[in-house]
Amino acid sequence: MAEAAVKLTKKDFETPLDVRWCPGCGDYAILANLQRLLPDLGIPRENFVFVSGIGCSSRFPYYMNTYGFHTIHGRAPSIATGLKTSRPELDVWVITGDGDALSIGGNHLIHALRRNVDFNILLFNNRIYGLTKGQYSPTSEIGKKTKSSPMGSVDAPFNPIMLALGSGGSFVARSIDIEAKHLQAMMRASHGHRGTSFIEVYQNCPIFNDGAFDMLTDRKVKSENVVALEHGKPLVFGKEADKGIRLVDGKLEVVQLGEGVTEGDLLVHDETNRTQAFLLAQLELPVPVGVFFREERPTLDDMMNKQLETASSKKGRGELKALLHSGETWEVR
Amino acid sequence: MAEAAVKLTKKDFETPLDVRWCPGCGDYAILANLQRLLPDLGIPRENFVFVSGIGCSSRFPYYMNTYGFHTIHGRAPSIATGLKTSRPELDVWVITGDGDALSIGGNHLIHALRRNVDFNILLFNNRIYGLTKGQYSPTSEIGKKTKSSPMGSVDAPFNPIMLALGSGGSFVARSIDIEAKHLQAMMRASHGHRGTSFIEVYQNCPIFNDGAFDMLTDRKVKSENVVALEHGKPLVFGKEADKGIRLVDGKLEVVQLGEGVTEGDLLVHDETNRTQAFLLAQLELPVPVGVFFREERPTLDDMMNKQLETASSKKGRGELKALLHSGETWEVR
Amino acid sequence: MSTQEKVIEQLESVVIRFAGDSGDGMQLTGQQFTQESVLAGNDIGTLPDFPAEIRAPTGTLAGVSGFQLQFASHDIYTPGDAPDVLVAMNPAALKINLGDVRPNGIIIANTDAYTDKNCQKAGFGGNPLTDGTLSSYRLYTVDMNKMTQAALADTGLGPRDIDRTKNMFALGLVSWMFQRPIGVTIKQLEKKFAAKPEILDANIRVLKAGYHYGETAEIFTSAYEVKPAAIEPGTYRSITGNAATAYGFIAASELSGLRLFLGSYPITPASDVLHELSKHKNFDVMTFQAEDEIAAVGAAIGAAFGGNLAITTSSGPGVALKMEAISLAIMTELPLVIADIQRGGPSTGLPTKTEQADLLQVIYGRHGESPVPVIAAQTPADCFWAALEACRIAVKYMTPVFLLTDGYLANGAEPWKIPDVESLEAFDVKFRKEVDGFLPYLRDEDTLARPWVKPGTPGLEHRIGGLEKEDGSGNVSYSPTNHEHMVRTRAAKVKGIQRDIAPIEVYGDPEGDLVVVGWGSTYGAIRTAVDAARNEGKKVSHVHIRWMNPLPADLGDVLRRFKKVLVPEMNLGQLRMLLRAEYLIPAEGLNKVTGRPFTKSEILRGIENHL
Amino acid sequence: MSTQEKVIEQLESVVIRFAGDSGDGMQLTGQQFTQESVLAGNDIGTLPDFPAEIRAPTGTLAGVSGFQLQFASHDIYTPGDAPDVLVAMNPAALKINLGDVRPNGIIIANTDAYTDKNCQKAGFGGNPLTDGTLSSYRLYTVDMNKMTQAALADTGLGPRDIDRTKNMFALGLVSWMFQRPIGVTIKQLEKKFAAKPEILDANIRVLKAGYHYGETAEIFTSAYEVKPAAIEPGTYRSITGNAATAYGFIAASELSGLRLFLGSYPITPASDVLHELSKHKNFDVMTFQAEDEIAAVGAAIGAAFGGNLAITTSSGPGVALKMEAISLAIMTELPLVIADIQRGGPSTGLPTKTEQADLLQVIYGRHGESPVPVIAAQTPADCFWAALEACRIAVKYMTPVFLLTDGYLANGAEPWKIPDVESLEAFDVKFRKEVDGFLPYLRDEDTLARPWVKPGTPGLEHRIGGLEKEDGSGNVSYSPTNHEHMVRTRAAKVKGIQRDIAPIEVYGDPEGDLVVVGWGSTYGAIRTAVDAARNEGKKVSHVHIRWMNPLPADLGDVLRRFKKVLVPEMNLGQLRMLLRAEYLIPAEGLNKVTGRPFTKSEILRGIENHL
Ligand SMILES: Cc1ncc(C[n+]2csc(CCOP(=O)(O)OP(=O)(O)O)c2C)c(N)n1
Ligand SMILES: Cc1ncc(C[n+]2csc(CCOP(=O)(O)OP(=O)(O)O)c2C)c(N)n1
Ligand code: SF4
Ligand code: SF4
Ligand SMILES: [Mg+2]
Ligand SMILES: [Mg+2]
Repeated sequence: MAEAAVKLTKKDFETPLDVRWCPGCGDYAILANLQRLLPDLGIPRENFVFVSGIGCSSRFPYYMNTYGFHTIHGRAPSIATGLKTSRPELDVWVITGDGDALSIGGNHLIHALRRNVDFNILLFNNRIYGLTKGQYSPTSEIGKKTKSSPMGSVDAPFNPIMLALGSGGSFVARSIDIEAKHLQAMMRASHGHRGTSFIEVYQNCPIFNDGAFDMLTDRKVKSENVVALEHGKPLVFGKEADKGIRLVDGKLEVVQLGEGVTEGDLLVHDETNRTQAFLLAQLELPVPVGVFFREERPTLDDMMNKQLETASSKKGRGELKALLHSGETWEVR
Repeated sequence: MAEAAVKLTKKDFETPLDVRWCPGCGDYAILANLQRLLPDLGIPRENFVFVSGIGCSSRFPYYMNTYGFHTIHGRAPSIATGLKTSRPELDVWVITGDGDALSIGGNHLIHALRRNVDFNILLFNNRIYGLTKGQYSPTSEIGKKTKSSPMGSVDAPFNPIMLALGSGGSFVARSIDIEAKHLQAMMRASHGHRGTSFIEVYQNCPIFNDGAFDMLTDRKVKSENVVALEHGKPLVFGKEADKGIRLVDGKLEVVQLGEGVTEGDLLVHDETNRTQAFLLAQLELPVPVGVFFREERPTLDDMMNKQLETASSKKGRGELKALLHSGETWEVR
Repeated sequence: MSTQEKVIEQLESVVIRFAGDSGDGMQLTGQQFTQESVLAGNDIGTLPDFPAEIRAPTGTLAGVSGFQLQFASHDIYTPGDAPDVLVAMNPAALKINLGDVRPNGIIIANTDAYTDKNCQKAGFGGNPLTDGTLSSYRLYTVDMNKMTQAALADTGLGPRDIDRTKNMFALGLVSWMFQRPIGVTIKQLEKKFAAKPEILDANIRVLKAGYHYGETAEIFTSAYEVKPAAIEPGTYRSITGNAATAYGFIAASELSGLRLFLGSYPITPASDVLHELSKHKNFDVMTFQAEDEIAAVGAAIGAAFGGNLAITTSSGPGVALKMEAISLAIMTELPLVIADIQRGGPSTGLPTKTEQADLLQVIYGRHGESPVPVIAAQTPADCFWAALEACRIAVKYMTPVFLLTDGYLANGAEPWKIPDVESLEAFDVKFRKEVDGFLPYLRDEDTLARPWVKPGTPGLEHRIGGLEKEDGSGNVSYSPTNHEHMVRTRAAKVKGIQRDIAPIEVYGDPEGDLVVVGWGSTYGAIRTAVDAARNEGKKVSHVHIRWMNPLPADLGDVLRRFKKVLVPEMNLGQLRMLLRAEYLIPAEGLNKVTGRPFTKSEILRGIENHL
Repeated sequence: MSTQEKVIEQLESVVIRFAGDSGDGMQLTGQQFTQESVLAGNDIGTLPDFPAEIRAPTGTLAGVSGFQLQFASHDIYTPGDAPDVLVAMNPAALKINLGDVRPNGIIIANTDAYTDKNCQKAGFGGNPLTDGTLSSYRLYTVDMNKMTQAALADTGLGPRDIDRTKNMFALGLVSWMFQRPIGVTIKQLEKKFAAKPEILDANIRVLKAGYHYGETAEIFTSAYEVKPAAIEPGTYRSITGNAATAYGFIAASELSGLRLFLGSYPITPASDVLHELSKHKNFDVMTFQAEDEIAAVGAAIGAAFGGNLAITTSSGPGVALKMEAISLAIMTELPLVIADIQRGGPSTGLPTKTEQADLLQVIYGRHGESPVPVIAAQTPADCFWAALEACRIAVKYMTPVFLLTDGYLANGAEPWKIPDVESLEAFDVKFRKEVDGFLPYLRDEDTLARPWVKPGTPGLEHRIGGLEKEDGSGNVSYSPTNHEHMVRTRAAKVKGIQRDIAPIEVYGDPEGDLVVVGWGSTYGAIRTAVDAARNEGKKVSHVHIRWMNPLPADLGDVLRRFKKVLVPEMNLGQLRMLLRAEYLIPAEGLNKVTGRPFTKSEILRGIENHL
């Protein structure tokens, strides 16, 4: 990518509009982290486009001083597909929520993932419909009591990472709203990946689902509950880095290091292995964050554009006159 | 399930209408197999309902002398969900195609799978849109030349088994149109499963995608190209049952038996292991058929109906008068 | 210190608007005040108005939430026009609402919130409380924050909790002003905070502090009292349109003996119908929150095929998505009710504002000739009756039916005389069971309805679907003559519903200079305005249409008895278009598309302009 | 053995229909015969009619495929009414088509296919060729199977391959009957079977066998000749509506310098536009086959935002699904063309039959006030011009535009005088680049269009979306007055397109007893019928509307000059409704909803009934 002429700063990516999320909403942190990252990417500001659906999270583009499109519920991946394939030089980001991406937009999400269009999807997962004031979402746990499920939800939730892997996703990661460093690293990695990159970001909604991720963010306990995936490194976690994850008979097992178990016995993360990523995605405690899986494969935008070039170079640039005269013609005098 | 009063036969499930598929279409075989199986299931004929979308495959209900609903493109799982949850005593089957289920209907499919509604989905995968006369589908291979992809398709296909596993599917299987015995066994197993069962059936479309599965059906070569998954059994295949599949470092490997390798070294199929199923789904040759994965978990229809019972038993059956008078009321005299 | 006496003035009706930050609890305050007024025996009309954002930044214009209420000693039909009283909890609330307040109206401001920063955020140059901005109003400034803090000084509560109770101060104060009984509010608080006794205590203390402040402070020169309205005897409750819609569906289920099945996907302002119905599982009500609107209507169609009373609820954008599936219900002639709680469009538009611009969408918004009957509710409580009626027609004629309400009805409330449950007519639902002579599309001679068969019925196995059907057999048919026959039959079936529509009741004289024709939620404003015009001796009548499709059989004749026809609508003239096409009468429009309901005076002005 | 002489009769026009099993190759036969007729210099009109099933069982009614063609020595506008000649390859084909054949018409039957079993399958009691069923027709029976077999006896081809060539026998025979040159067919066969010389050889042999059989056999008493039509000089080709639509879009792309982007999901009868455009990647045409219709229009909207000429194509059910997204294009004021190739509805309906019943759906089928201009093509070749015009307006006014065609136009063909590419007007597309004074919703004073900005343009970063926009700034706005202003502005913008609509050309006198008003594909039938009526001295004129929304500014005046207005439509009266509402004129309808186009005589009868 071309180097931006002028060095940009976070401020360049802020809009004059008031940010309209509830106080304490995790969306603020995600926004700030991305605004911090973008100047670093060396892309001219005018080449960024943020496309979103509908939801609290989908208000995001209004606060990002780039090109932006706040579209309709669930359809951001489709709109981004049209944009990116026809304008491959743009740097396209899709911002979406668990309702927007996994409920009404589920089909477009899985199709984007299989087609591998080169854009970055950030799914803000607060496990609730925020904007419509608190109904359960496809990531809400069974039994959750909400306005539309007063006796508890009976819908088994999706695991977004498993769904993305099953759809053929070529970059699948997870992070947490307020883990600034980790989140920025994930965003940077996603941006570096050619193809559809998918990051599930756990996001707290203090109004309708407060504390959903407390276990993973509370300083006192989080290191016991989160394991960071790093390619080529063994799966170690715990405040004292004293626990790890081992693979036994194809199943994951949490072990205490030291009691006859060493790091060498632990599972080493291999982000090129889709099946292992799928296994890790099923781990409930500790919760893995990081890049589960990454693979290089052709992108839709590349392939579409290459076909256009090939067609022109093989058949010659089309000429309207010749087209209209193609097939049998005859003269009337 | 209650025993049917009169013993039914295949004939009872045939309709007087002419079957309107092209000569040689794989759909005939699937229909016949199911018509053969149904009388065996001990369900009164009037309790079967076949719900389909749109496509050649979706014409199926017209030829099945039960209740049937030929709905609209992609929506059969939604319609079946409303039917089954509200009428749990019915025996509901969803008949769909690779376009119907995976293209326009992808979202409803993955949501049915996660919710685990107790019906059976048969996906007729001919890797083409048949009814609309031959465009590539979400299971067509990259490079496929069709009417809408004269230079070859650039869409990476879904692997329907992986998608179903990633969606949380509780019964995921694969079979082949003309493998009568295997197909019937799969249908029977799917019927026996409580929850959403999903069978991908490879189906030949002689008109628009002839021979797509020849390698798997041609008597001369098929045993070299297909491996049947059976729970608890090692993965053996080949005409002489002389080949097998081994798990090495988390990856699958085809081996020749005998040369120092015995059946004991082979991977034993474990249909309760979702990750292993996911790994097998990625196997390209030989192609696995059979039940990849099966798990018992609560069904949506059960849970919804139980909540209704609980509500009535806890609060008492609702009374309209009391409802209308709930909250503050006052008298005007 | 002053010696002014408290005077109790008698008023006929008062319009009051509470406005503040979304975090200020204005909706709750308004609803509580409504409860109090209802118990005081007044007739009421309400209009909540909240921002599209969950919680916009404090103090901004976007974050202002409002609740307007009219209460009166006579029948009223609307939340009123220009407020007589505006409670403005902060500068942004003042900025947004000031233009609406009637000249010389009362403004009650929470001084503490009028900091320089807040005034600036709201776009005021200076402090409007002191810079003369409000010189033509009666301004009462009250240090609500400080007084709330004082009232709770000894409780040990944290500043955030304290701040959260200041709406109770405002409520107490206004309750005193209008002599409302605060007992009902205290009872309500006791329920709400049962688990948190300190918070309960704090709220009650502050409520009383506000009330007592009004009584004792010197700034208010008079208290006002609105006498109870003379309304029909009976047991009353207050009800919002969305609750009434939900109750109407439950009533239909009880009266038909059919299990109610709702397939829905949340959307403002329709979600509350889903929420309400989800609570009533002990009525055997099944609610299914689907992954999208298409799945929601799909599930409902599946349930209808299964023999349930199937409904689906949404608002404009969601209804647009359902249309293809509704067309399937038309072809398969299954009963289904689709409720469209209209909001401001197009696209995402103004999700929390009201509008009537989906009328043509629901009548014409499908491919092919695909007729659907449409009924529109006209007041919050009428949503009950309209929902009930929609279900009755759906089942009787085996057809999908649209129910139209809107954001104004959905969130607005009115006192409702609770109907006598025994007096509600049961509907007659027959599932076909006889095998002899059965054909899936053999029609009832009167209604043209086809038989409804529950899957599971022995001997009646059959198949339906979206391809054109042969009449009678229901087999797929490509026959040209059959298609023409079926297209016309489906149209005739819907047209035939006219026989179920009561003759039009003209309000006012059956002929005259002008008839004002409305539909839906404009009912109250039109009725009040027509009343006013008639009081001035004008020859004006009011016709309000309930069935939008088919239109009532006698409508053309009724309208032709007037010299002029005026059609007020919250759109650009959708009903007007239908009337002109159907009756070739030069109906004129009075159109308002601001996301807010008509006021009486806007309609009155319209009437005057057309006389 | 007979001594009858072959007589060459001169005819003005002939209507011929080929009908047989879907496996019999009737579409190909019809198309080839069309090519031949076109080369013979005749004007032509075609109507293919194939079954919804890919391939229904052989010999069944459901499996019958037909192709009708009219060729004439004068201008014609339709494929004709009642066939003069029916080629019935089997009893089912005879059964289905017999009712249409004109009295005393010619029937050519392939005797070999009239077995007892086949006759029974088709629902005949006995053998219609022998039992007197056809006594009022001129029947020619030909043993096509046998003669085909005989022609290929020495080739060693298998029976299936032989059977597949029998359509060439029929084609050869009919080509002789009407003195068509078979050279073009041979050329075509050479292309098609280049890789299979034995098959090529067989086809040519059988074709010639058919031709020679006509020439030599005794059963035909005369051959017919239709002289070349006197049409405008120029270079001609034959073109179907779908191909013309695709070419129109490519032309728009070339003339505007905008890359063409199609987002589409296959559906009958629209898929061929996708297929055609997919072939022309060397025109930089990007085609994206989406996962569904919503994604298809979504991708197109994304491409429009990116500065491409974005289109999406579908038919009724698919268009219904696109509406919510189209509403976004309205709110964001992006150019987009949506082609609706109409088919029989509602629901899945009659996918392979034609209808005009989506007019109201495309005008009104969205939530909120969401105006979209609509243009309708009137002949197959006119699809080119209509597609081009739709693109021009979309870009000029920054608005989505609907293009309506239908199954009849889509699959029908006509000779088209190929336009001179140099004479086509380029359109003037300006992307905003200047930073100074830029606002996303600052409008052009004339057109009210907002600026189009390509993402990637430095300094013009901005955000758009589906919430109501503040005029000018494009910021989200909940202001009531802004909303009203924007609703009216969007309506005014669409209405303003009237200035681009040419004054109406009345065919016939500008005043009279009756004006027949049509739109879309009824053009040919109406024009022919009006011609006939005028020849009989009737005071009838024809007005054909092209822009359905907004309607032409002068339309009301034009119509009011006639005593009566008659509106033939392949629906229940959708344009009629619009005309009545807009002009308060008592327009009457002539409605046909059989899935088939009007015939001239149906319209003529309608005219006579209304005079
Ligand atoms: C077609 C349509 N259906 C429904 C809605 C209502 N709606 C808006 S946002 C939303 C869910 C948002 O949930 P999520 O994506 O998780 O976003 P969050 O607000 O939690 O960030 C819904 C149901 C809509 N705007 N449009
Ligand atoms: C809403 C809608 N969009 C598109 C279509 C056209 N259509 C009918 S079937 C089909 C694809 C069928 O493919 P598949 O499900 O694989 O079925 P097959 O015919 O191959 O068995 C399409 C695109 C339709 N009927 N309805
Ligand atoms: S409702 Fe929840 S997700 Fe939405 S802005 Fe508020 S805190 Fe954030
Ligand atoms: S087109 Fe293919 S899938 Fe469809 S009926 Fe024919 S052979 Fe079967
Ligand atoms: Mg969410
Ligand atoms: Mg298929």
